[in-house]
Amino acid sequence: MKSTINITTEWDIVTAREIGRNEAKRIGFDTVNQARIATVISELARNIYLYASVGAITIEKIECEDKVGIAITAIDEGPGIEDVRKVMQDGFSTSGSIGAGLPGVKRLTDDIEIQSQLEEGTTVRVTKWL
Amino acid sequence: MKSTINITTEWDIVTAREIGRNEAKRIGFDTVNQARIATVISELARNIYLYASVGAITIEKIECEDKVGIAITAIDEGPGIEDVRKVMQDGFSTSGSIGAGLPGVKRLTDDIEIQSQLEEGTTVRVTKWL
Amino acid sequence: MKELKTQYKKILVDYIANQSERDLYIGQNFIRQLIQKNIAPEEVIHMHKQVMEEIFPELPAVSKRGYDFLIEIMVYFGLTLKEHQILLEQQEEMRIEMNVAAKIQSVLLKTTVPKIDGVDIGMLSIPIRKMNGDYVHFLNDEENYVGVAVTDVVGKGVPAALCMSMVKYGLETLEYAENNPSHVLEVLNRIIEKSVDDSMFVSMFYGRLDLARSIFTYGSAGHEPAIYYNAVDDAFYGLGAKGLLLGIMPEMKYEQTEIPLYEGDFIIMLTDGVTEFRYDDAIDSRKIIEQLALTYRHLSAQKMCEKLYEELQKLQEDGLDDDFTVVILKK
Amino acid sequence: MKELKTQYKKILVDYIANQSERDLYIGQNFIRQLIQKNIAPEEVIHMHKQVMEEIFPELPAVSKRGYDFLIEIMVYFGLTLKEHQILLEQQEEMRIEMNVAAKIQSVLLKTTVPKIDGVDIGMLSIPIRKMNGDYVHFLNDEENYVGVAVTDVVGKGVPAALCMSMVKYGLETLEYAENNPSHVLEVLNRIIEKSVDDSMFVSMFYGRLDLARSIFTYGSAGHEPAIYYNAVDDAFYGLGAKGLLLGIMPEMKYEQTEIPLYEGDFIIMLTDGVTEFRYDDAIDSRKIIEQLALTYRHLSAQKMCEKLYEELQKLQEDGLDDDFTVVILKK
Ligand SMILES: [Mn+2]
Ligand SMILES: [Mn+2]
Ligand SMILES: [Mn+2]
Ligand SMILES: [Mn+2]
Repeated sequence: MKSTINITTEWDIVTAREIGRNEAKRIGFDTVNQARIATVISELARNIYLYASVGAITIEKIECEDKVGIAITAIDEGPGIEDVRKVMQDGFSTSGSIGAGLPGVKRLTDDIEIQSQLEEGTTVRVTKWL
Repeated sequence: MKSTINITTEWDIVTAREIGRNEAKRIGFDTVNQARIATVISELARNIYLYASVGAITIEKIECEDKVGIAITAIDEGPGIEDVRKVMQDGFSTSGSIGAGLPGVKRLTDDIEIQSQLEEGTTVRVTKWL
Repeated sequence: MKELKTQYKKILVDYIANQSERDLYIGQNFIRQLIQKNIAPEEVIHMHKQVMEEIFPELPAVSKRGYDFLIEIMVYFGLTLKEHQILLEQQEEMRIEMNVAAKIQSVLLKTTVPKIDGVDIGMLSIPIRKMNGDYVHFLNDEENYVGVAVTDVVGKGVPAALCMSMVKYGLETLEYAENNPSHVLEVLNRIIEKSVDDSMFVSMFYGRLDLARSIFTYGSAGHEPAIYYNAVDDAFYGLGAKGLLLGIMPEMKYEQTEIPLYEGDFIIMLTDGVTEFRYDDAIDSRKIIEQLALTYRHLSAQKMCEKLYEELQKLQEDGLDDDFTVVILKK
Repeated sequence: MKELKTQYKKILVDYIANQSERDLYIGQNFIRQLIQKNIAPEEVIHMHKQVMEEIFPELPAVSKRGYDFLIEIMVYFGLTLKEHQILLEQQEEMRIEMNVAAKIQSVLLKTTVPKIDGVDIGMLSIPIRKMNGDYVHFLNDEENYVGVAVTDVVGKGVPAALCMSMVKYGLETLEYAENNPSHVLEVLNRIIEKSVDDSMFVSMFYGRLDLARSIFTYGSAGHEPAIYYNAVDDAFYGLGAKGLLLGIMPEMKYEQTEIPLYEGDFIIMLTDGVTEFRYDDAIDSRKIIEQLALTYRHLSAQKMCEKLYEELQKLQEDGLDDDFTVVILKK
């Protein structure tokens, strides 16, 4: 299953969280990790809501050999991130811009991939294994 | 009221905590601050128990103009602290020595005074206002 | 705090009634603000307990005691969080310090390109971070010789920048431009081996041009080979050598090689930041540089350096990821 | 994790049964270990909820939902704690970097005391931290003049250390020992004003001894006055001047003064770390230094420096709290 939620209002963030949490539950994540996955979706969706006019969150179950997990992809057509490396550094205050919260998202997941082009948009894909 | 508890066994730490918590409650500290005061006593008493053979904790109510508070004094005849300044620096690992936990104690109280002489002992006095 | 409790109560009551995702989202946003206000986790649990008692007076004693226990143990999480706050401030201070340090360092390691009759020299050095880990030093005595050292320190940060001060210091003690490249490398190797940390190494290409005879003598300590263009052959050659990096072994010997320079010849000395770009694995990056050098060889040495930088930057997908230094010597 | 839950359950059950201080103590010790294992607060609340459900099956739904809410919001505390872990590692890395930097710096700023016929020079410089914020530089041309600069940077850390490299660099560009102190101070002031951060200042005492005429000429940029002992008068005089610190104003003028040196005279140049010790507020610290100097004046200049350090350290209650530098010039 693969769900895509367009993020335009704050309630879309809530919808994305809910779909993500339910998917995480189905996959078999425990309460704590369901909460973490919802948090990750929240952070990614908020970035879209606050800093990009157009964007969506995609949630899907992933399988790889004998592992299962969840992948969350956030694609937006926002301003882009000028220096991805800098945004991912810990301790740097990135609040108030498109990269806000990404270090946190990284810490809550197993893998994060970021592609960004200034004035074209950003794609963030994170995966978390069961 | 002023209570002094000699610290020789781990159970003396518990006694000191209990006396301190009750005194804190009488003075009017709320549950959270009672817990913090017990924690401070714990840290100070553990330092005595682990690193000094002889030492005591004194707990007393203090008053100053229109303020009331609690003062906790830890006196030991242990090895002393070589560099008080260094021990109080945050981020420095001081575990396994007489100064362990002192940065934490400082953060949980309003004021801390440390006097220490190598091979003679250490006196730590902390105060916390209501 | 009382206002916060009222807020918290409202959110929690809603959640308990509906268990909606919306309430969790609001709850998380609220806690984020509390964290910014430095509210400790034990305070949150305490607030939670109070609210639970208010909205549910028949809350069993067992639950209440459970909360008391949680408050007690959360004090340690709170402590760690407070320490975090302080570390963040310290980190910020250090960042400011580093900016000052970088500024001083850039003055200390400033290179002046000598102007000499009969040879055109250009140079460009672009640091990737605040402090440059590449360094170029010229030794010249105006009439007979000009020496050029192109160096790259393995490592980064303040120690690397200070290590470069060390290299500069060592080169300055040599004083004269007529020193043999092998001698220069041997002296520098000894200085760095002795005085710099074991984990710090420097690669160096050292070239000396005999102005009267137009002979270029060079040696290398583990450095990226220079690119030599021979106009008569219309061909490129790599100028490398087998020498180890400076700072590994105290008594290293370095070899040196001589080549004559004729009209139209040029030598491109560079650091690995110039060649290690990702573009197309099938094409050798040095070949691309050679191609660019041919295209722009009609320009001055300085302009050639700038064009090289410009064009290579375009080829880089994610921008440069090492200090970029190129020195061109044109006959 | 299951093992931890069993432990937690045991402690919590005991506490709920007895509410004893002992159980809280044990609980806190336990949580401290969990924190060291990087267990997040949301995991602790989750564990707490599970244990509560096990030991108290009739736990009301309201309570359960309350715990779910707590787990949700604690995720943000957990995040901050994880960030803390990473900052701690970074801090540790920086500490290692600083050690390397300090080592390099100490080589770069090493001072060699010149040996000159007819004048005895001693020097001692003890840093309070890893990097020395005091620096002494000698300029000498073997025959005619010897110049000595005693400097103290206002500020600390890496930028201060690099600022000293700047001072050294500036003094080296002067090359000759016969420069007038006022000229030296003016040149250094311009270099520092221009190239170093606005917040960084340096105090400097510069003295030059004309060896043939035995005349000592000195100037000072906001530096601690030197102590001059005149053997004929058997009296001490302070050698100060009104000049501002280096790096404040670009076009400062510095004055210079001459004194003749005779057999038995000596000059103690020092930094404020030598005079600013806390001993007895009623007694001037410079008087104590003079007293000590008289006591030990039969010793060599170097030995005098060492004795001064030794004795002053004894007088210090809490140990030194600034870099300590003293240079003695004995006729
Ligand atoms: Mn490098
Ligand atoms: Mn490189
Ligand atoms: Mn200083
Ligand atoms: Mn000083």
